[in-house]
Amino acid sequence: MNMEKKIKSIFIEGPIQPSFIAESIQQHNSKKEIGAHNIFLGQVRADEINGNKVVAINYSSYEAMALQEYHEMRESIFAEYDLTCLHVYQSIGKVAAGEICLFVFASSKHRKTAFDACEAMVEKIKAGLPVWGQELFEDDSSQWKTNK
Amino acid sequence: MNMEKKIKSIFIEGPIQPSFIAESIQQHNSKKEIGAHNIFLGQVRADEINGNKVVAINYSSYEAMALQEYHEMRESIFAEYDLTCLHVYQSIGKVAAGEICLFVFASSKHRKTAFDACEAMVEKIKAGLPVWGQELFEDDSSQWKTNK
Amino acid sequence: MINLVLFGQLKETLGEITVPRAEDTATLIKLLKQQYPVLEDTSFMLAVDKKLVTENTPLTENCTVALLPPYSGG
Amino acid sequence: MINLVLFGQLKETLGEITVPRAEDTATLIKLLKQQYPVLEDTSFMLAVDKKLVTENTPLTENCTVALLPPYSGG
Repeated sequence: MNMEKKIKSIFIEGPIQPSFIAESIQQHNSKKEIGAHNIFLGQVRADEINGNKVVAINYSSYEAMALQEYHEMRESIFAEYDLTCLHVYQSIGKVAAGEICLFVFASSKHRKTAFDACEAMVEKIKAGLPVWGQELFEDDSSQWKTNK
Repeated sequence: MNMEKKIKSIFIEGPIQPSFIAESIQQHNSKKEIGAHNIFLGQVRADEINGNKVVAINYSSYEAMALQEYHEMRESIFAEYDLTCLHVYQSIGKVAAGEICLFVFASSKHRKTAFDACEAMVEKIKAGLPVWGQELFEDDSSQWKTNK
Repeated sequence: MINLVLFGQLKETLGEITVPRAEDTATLIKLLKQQYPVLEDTSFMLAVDKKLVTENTPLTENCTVALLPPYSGG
Repeated sequence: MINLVLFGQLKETLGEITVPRAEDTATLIKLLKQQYPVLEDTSFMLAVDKKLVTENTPLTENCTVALLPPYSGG
């Protein structure tokens, strides 16, 4: 038996489509021990900085390292929370304002676990995933985003 | 000007389809001040009670009262949290194990607000919405569900 | 006349019921429990005209009283 | 030889860079800061072979050092 678990990529080129989210939900239909899903979606905001509006964010990552870090985050969440499933998708490349750039999906028997695990995973991702977002403005200038 | 706000129904006949959730997400594409969505989905569990498996839940409600209560819950959540949007859908009628019966969707500028408001709304719904679920078993018996 | 509506397990258990005349909710519940002793063993809340009431409440002509078993939505 | 990879604003600012020889991360960073003074004003973390390092770490032949500006994913 092959004990080594393949680390699935979490990166999606461009925006995360609502139809992809729907398929992801649909796939949990056969897991009948699940009672609660919690989904977090990050959406690119058209922030205005000194009168200049963000039109898109261009994401890049150190992907090989990110997948290792993601795997560790995932293990620690499963160790702490009684989850059935946990899925994460992060956009790479250009995502326009109003589009989805992050999709975190936690499923459990009970709602409290799903909420807590999803929020904990989002915090881990924001703090520990080597991903960089460059905000592109309507006047073609840009600046590097900082997470709070 | 008509100041009376029409209370939109929150009830959906049968299971909530993933495609409906996708459309709901898609509609927020134009609200570019949103940075974070949090979605809660309740899924019917195939619980086993004395060797008898739940195959579906049949939901009923005191709809006219439920809409009033929902309206008050919504107002109190908007008073407490800086939300852009809040949507709730509850199934009425039969929902099979593995299908979605509750959909709560909170959107805000920042993630913490979206998470907190969504969870608070789910708790209010579980405690205060006049809805009853009758668990239907594989042997055609049934029992009335109780919320924890 | 008082309109009485039942939900969930109470609707299933009692079905159609005869509504006694009563001036307030306390009297109504007392009479209903005499008529339908199963109500003694059942936990329920009351709504008058779609508003939850927890204290004794006067009943007016044509008002609607709802007997609500514990909620179990979502 | 050490492989050096840059990300985010550091990649944009520095582009292709000449990698000095160094036995450990402290020496490498010291030499890089002499070569590229902009690094003095920039906050970044270090990874050696895809692992974050916070203390001085020996560098081996063909290892990969990454200069990582503060993350801003999601």
